[in-house]
Amino acid sequence: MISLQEVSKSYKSGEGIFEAVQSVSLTVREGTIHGIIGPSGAGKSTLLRMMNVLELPDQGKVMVGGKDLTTLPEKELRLARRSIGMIFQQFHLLNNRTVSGNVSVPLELAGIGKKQRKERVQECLKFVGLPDKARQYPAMLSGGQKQRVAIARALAHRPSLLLCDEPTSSLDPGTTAEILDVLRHINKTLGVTIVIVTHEMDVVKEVCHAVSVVEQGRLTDGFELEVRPGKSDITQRPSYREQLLGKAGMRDV
Amino acid sequence: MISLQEVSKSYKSGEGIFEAVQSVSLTVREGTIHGIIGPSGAGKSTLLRMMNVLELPDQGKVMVGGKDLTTLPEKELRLARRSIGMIFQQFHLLNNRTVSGNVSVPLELAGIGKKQRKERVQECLKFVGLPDKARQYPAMLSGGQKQRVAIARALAHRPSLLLCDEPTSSLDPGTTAEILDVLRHINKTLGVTIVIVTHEMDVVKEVCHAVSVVEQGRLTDGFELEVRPGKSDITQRPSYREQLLGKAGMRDV
Amino acid sequence: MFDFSLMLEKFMEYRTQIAEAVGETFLMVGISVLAAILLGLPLGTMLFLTAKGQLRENVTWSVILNGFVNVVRSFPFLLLVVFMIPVTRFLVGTAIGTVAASVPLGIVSIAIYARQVEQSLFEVPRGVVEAAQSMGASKLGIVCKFLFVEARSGLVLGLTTSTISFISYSTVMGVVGGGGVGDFAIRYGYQRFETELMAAVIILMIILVQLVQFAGSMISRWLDKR
Amino acid sequence: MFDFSLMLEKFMEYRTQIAEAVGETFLMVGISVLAAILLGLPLGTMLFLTAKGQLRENVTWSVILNGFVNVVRSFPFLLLVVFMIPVTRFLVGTAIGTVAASVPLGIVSIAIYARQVEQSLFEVPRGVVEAAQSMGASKLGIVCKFLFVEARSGLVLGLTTSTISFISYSTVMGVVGGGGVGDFAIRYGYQRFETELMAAVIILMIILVQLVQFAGSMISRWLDKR
Amino acid sequence: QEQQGNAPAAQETENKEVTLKVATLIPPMTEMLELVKPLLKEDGISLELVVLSDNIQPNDALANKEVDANFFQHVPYMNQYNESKNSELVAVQPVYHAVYGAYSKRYKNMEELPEGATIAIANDPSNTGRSLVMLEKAGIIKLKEGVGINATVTDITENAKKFKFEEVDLLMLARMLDDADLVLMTPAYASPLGLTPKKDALLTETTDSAFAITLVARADNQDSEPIKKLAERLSGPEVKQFLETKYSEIAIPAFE
Ligand SMILES: Nc1ncnc2c1ncn2[C@@H]1O[C@H](COP(=O)(O)OP(=O)(O)OP(=O)(O)O)[C@@H](O)[C@H]1O
Ligand SMILES: Nc1ncnc2c1ncn2[C@@H]1O[C@H](COP(=O)(O)OP(=O)(O)OP(=O)(O)O)[C@@H](O)[C@H]1O
Ligand SMILES: [Mg+2]
Ligand SMILES: [Mg+2]
Repeated sequence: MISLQEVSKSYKSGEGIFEAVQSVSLTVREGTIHGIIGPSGAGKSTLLRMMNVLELPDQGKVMVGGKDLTTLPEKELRLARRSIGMIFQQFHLLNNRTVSGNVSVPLELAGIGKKQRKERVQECLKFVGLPDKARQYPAMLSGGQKQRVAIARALAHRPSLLLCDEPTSSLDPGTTAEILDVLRHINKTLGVTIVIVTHEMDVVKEVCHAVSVVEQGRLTDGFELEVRPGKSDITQRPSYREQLLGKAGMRDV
Repeated sequence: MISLQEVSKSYKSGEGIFEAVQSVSLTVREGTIHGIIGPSGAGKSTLLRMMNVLELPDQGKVMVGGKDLTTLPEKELRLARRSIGMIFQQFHLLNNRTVSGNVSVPLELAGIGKKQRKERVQECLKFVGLPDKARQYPAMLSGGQKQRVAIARALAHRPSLLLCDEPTSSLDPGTTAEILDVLRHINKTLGVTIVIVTHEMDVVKEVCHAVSVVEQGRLTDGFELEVRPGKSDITQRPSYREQLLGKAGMRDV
Repeated sequence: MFDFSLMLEKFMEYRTQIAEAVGETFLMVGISVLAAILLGLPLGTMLFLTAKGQLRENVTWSVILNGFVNVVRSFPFLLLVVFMIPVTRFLVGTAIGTVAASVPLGIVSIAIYARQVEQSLFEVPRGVVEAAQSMGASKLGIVCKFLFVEARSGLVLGLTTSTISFISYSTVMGVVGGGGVGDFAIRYGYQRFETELMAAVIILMIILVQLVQFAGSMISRWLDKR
Repeated sequence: MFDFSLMLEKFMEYRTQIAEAVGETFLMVGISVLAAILLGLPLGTMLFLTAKGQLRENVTWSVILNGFVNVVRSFPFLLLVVFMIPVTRFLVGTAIGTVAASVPLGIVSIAIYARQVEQSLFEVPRGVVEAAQSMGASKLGIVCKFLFVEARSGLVLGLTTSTISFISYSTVMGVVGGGGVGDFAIRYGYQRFETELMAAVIILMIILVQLVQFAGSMISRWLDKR
Repeated sequence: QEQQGNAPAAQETENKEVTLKVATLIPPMTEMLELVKPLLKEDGISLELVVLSDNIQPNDALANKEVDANFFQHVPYMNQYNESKNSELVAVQPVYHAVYGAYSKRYKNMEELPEGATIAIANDPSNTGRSLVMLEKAGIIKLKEGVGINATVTDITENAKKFKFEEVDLLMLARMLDDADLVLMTPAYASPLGLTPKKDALLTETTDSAFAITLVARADNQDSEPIKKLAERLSGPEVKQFLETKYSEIAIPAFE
């Protein structure tokens, strides 16, 4: 599905050139969930943003679905991007649109009719557990709720490739598990390829088929993981107390 | 140190009133690290923001260091806030100031001389592992780096109380461990009281002396935790591969 | 300072002329606001898009469009009115009267509002544009569905400030017989030394400007959900 | 359309007068820019701070300050100049000449820039103010160390646009003998039908405005690190 | 009227030279003042022109003693001002007649003007009045009894051919020839278009007109030496010669 070939990216700043990504080659197989992990500032986000050429690499090729996005004419690039969903690390929601307005945007761009749009928006908001916040504005949401709106927005137009930059960083374990279930579900039933940048090892263990490790702008490791049995049973999640103390609680405060 | 007494907060929105925090009473003992956990949208951030009355509760008292902040005159409130550091969930950095400029702001407000300021800024940036980004602007930083600048800024003026809203949400396990070490260190040696909102159970297990659980705007549980032995040995952290696969790796990709 | 009953008396005495002048002002300013929205908004958007580091960075167009705006704004307004007489005559058939006066006024309005638009768009966070691009939005889509949405409160405030400028500019349209409240105040009040009448008319203008500003601020605040 | 060599010739013929006019324009616009920064900036900041939902929300002051700005902007500029003659005479000892002309121009400048400042401050994200408050910053600290820092590129762009407005307003200061380039163009070029001279002077004004806009845009872009 | 730091009228300088400030508007007035400047120098008077671009301010400035005299208006206009502002401006010396004329691009004489034709006149009170009075004298319209120079368009009582009046700025009149059927203006504005009252006007003012452009001062300084000198120079042979050579068609000396 995706094949980065020797991509590099450097930034000029006052004190010289900073090489954020240095000739990384990476393949994401169609239909898999691929994790990208590594320390803070390693270049994970930069790498992910190259996969839909939001960040144009200084050199190297970005092959997605057989096309080199770096050389694609603008119009075709736009079309290609329509089938790629993206969840940004900082969400990038539209503050002047309601939650449902935000989720609806990619559908409007795809020219989908009002009624269908409304249905799909509701559906996506249900996926992320926010159907009751549909008419709120982002400023009224908690951090995790904003993140979930961003997820719903990325799912709305049924992309065939989903790029997620730390999609569960603001979510508690319970909500994280729910979101991961959604991702696993669309991956399994619809064959959506998913790339997840994350620093939560549990997330990687839970859903990823393969992992790439990025450190200081270089790809330092890459391996496959055993696929998990499937849907985790949310109803049986231990309580916070149990998670922290085991079955037997301690002194109360 | 902190004692919230029956605080409540509700928001008016188009569809009626939303009760974000409902008569929560909570005590944070001086010199402890106190965790606040709970699902997304539970009211954790709102609760934390009440502790320096950035969010004025609709009712209830906010006692910090023996004073009720809700009734303090503006000038005294300002002084009280000077000894409270805060790390925001969305960082709230100044985009038009460099990294060191950001960390320096609370020192400037406290009227500290230029030379001392410079030293302290360098020191704080070292704490969070960003000494080489001092002259960059926030827009040039990765998500985790921004978060670490926010942490450095909150530490700069040596607060006696530190309010942290998911301070490690964008950090990888290694960096998280480092930051937690810093927090543990200032807690132990300087006696700084720390409140941490988080959804990472590992963070709670690692540093918290006590935990409050918030769900749907209510305090649903609260308990103490056994204190950990201390500084984790970072140099011996397992590699990403080991964390995910155990000592023996699997097929490479 | 002023005798209010005398002011009222004068006002009543001249009420038909004042009503006519108010109508002229509304016509001139109305046309200008329309021109600002229909042409100033796109022009300002183009100024923004073609600027350095923006979506459609293009030095040539940037220079041309900036040039146009700067040239219009450089002209002493009176001379612009004169320079434009042939254009005005071509467009509306005559160079005298309220409608004719609206032509140069409209041109200035376009230039003034375009700058405000440009400035408001510069305030939109970059992330918004990135989100738009990641969804494969066309340039037009980015502008309409993202930039305008996020900048809307600024766009409205800018239009408010601009409209008040248009009212201010319209007061000198007496030179080509444009009329209007400001011209009325100058001609009847100032030149004929009817101080009370002038004061009354100026109070009318103050009310008008207050209303515009108040409405603009309200709408802007209401549109701002950030 | 124009004969450039003739223009140049005329320009050279009148160069001392033109130089003098340029000096007058610089003086008037310079004083206005100074007034805008020294008084318009604080006024605009107060407009922002006292507005609904802001840091120093205060209906009374908000109404008073908005009232002042709106009243100044409501006056047909010519009448403002006339109205202010006693004030001008009190401040600078005379009501005629370039320095005297700077007084009403300065007042209008303050009002115009205040609105731009208000608008720019509205664009600063709320989180910035929250961060400032959490650090126990005083109101003045919030304004100087946070709001102005984050709004600075907008403040500069606003000052640029305003300065060009001041240049434009200065062209009518001939009424009280203010002189300046615009007045020169009107007087010599328009009234005496020295079309080439007028064109030459207008080109001078265009260059001046272009320079102001270019410098303003550059500085603004350079200050913008978002 | 309160005076604050007001420059005293004719100021004595060190070398006994007197500065005389005179407010004025446009050529040929400015040119005539420039012409007498060196002449006054010989009399020990330094003439300073204060060029304004509005026809109230020169009188305001004179009344407020910011200038010592002005030179831009005719006596009826001055009287209008005095009446309204209770000031004591006085005519010192009439200098030249500028004969108002009615010009047209489309028609050769008044009879050709069709019904409903547009007539452009100046929009400032004195010139509006002057234009209307001129039309009344020519029998084209009738005005309300006794309004005279104060006439406005609303004072027209009879308008047989239903002419439409458009009031535009003085400065705009010349440009209105293309738009209006008839334009009434002074020679100062007509001459740049190559139009002179004698040759081209369909209608002119009667020459005994009271509208001679006059040097005006205040009651308190009209008899001062410098003002007298200025009046003398403005009605001197140099000015006469200047008018006759450069403005023969449009400005007729109003002195012997
Ligand atoms: N201005 C507001 N208007 C309306 N509702 C609000 C507003 N601010 C917060 N809320 C609501 O209050 C609730 C609590 O928000 P809060 O930010 O405290 O959650 P949180 O526990 O920090 O969640 P997260 O872990 O996702 O950050 C949310 O459901 C949110 O929608
Ligand atoms: N515009 C820029 N100018 C200069 N340096 C930049 C710029 N953008 C990114 N960088 C640098 O590139 C490096 C990689 O950034 P990136 O955002 O890809 O990191 P990351 O792996 O996503 O980190 P995190 O986990 O903290 O989000 C960082 O060190 C950052 O400072
Ligand atoms: Mg990142
Ligand atoms: Mg939160």
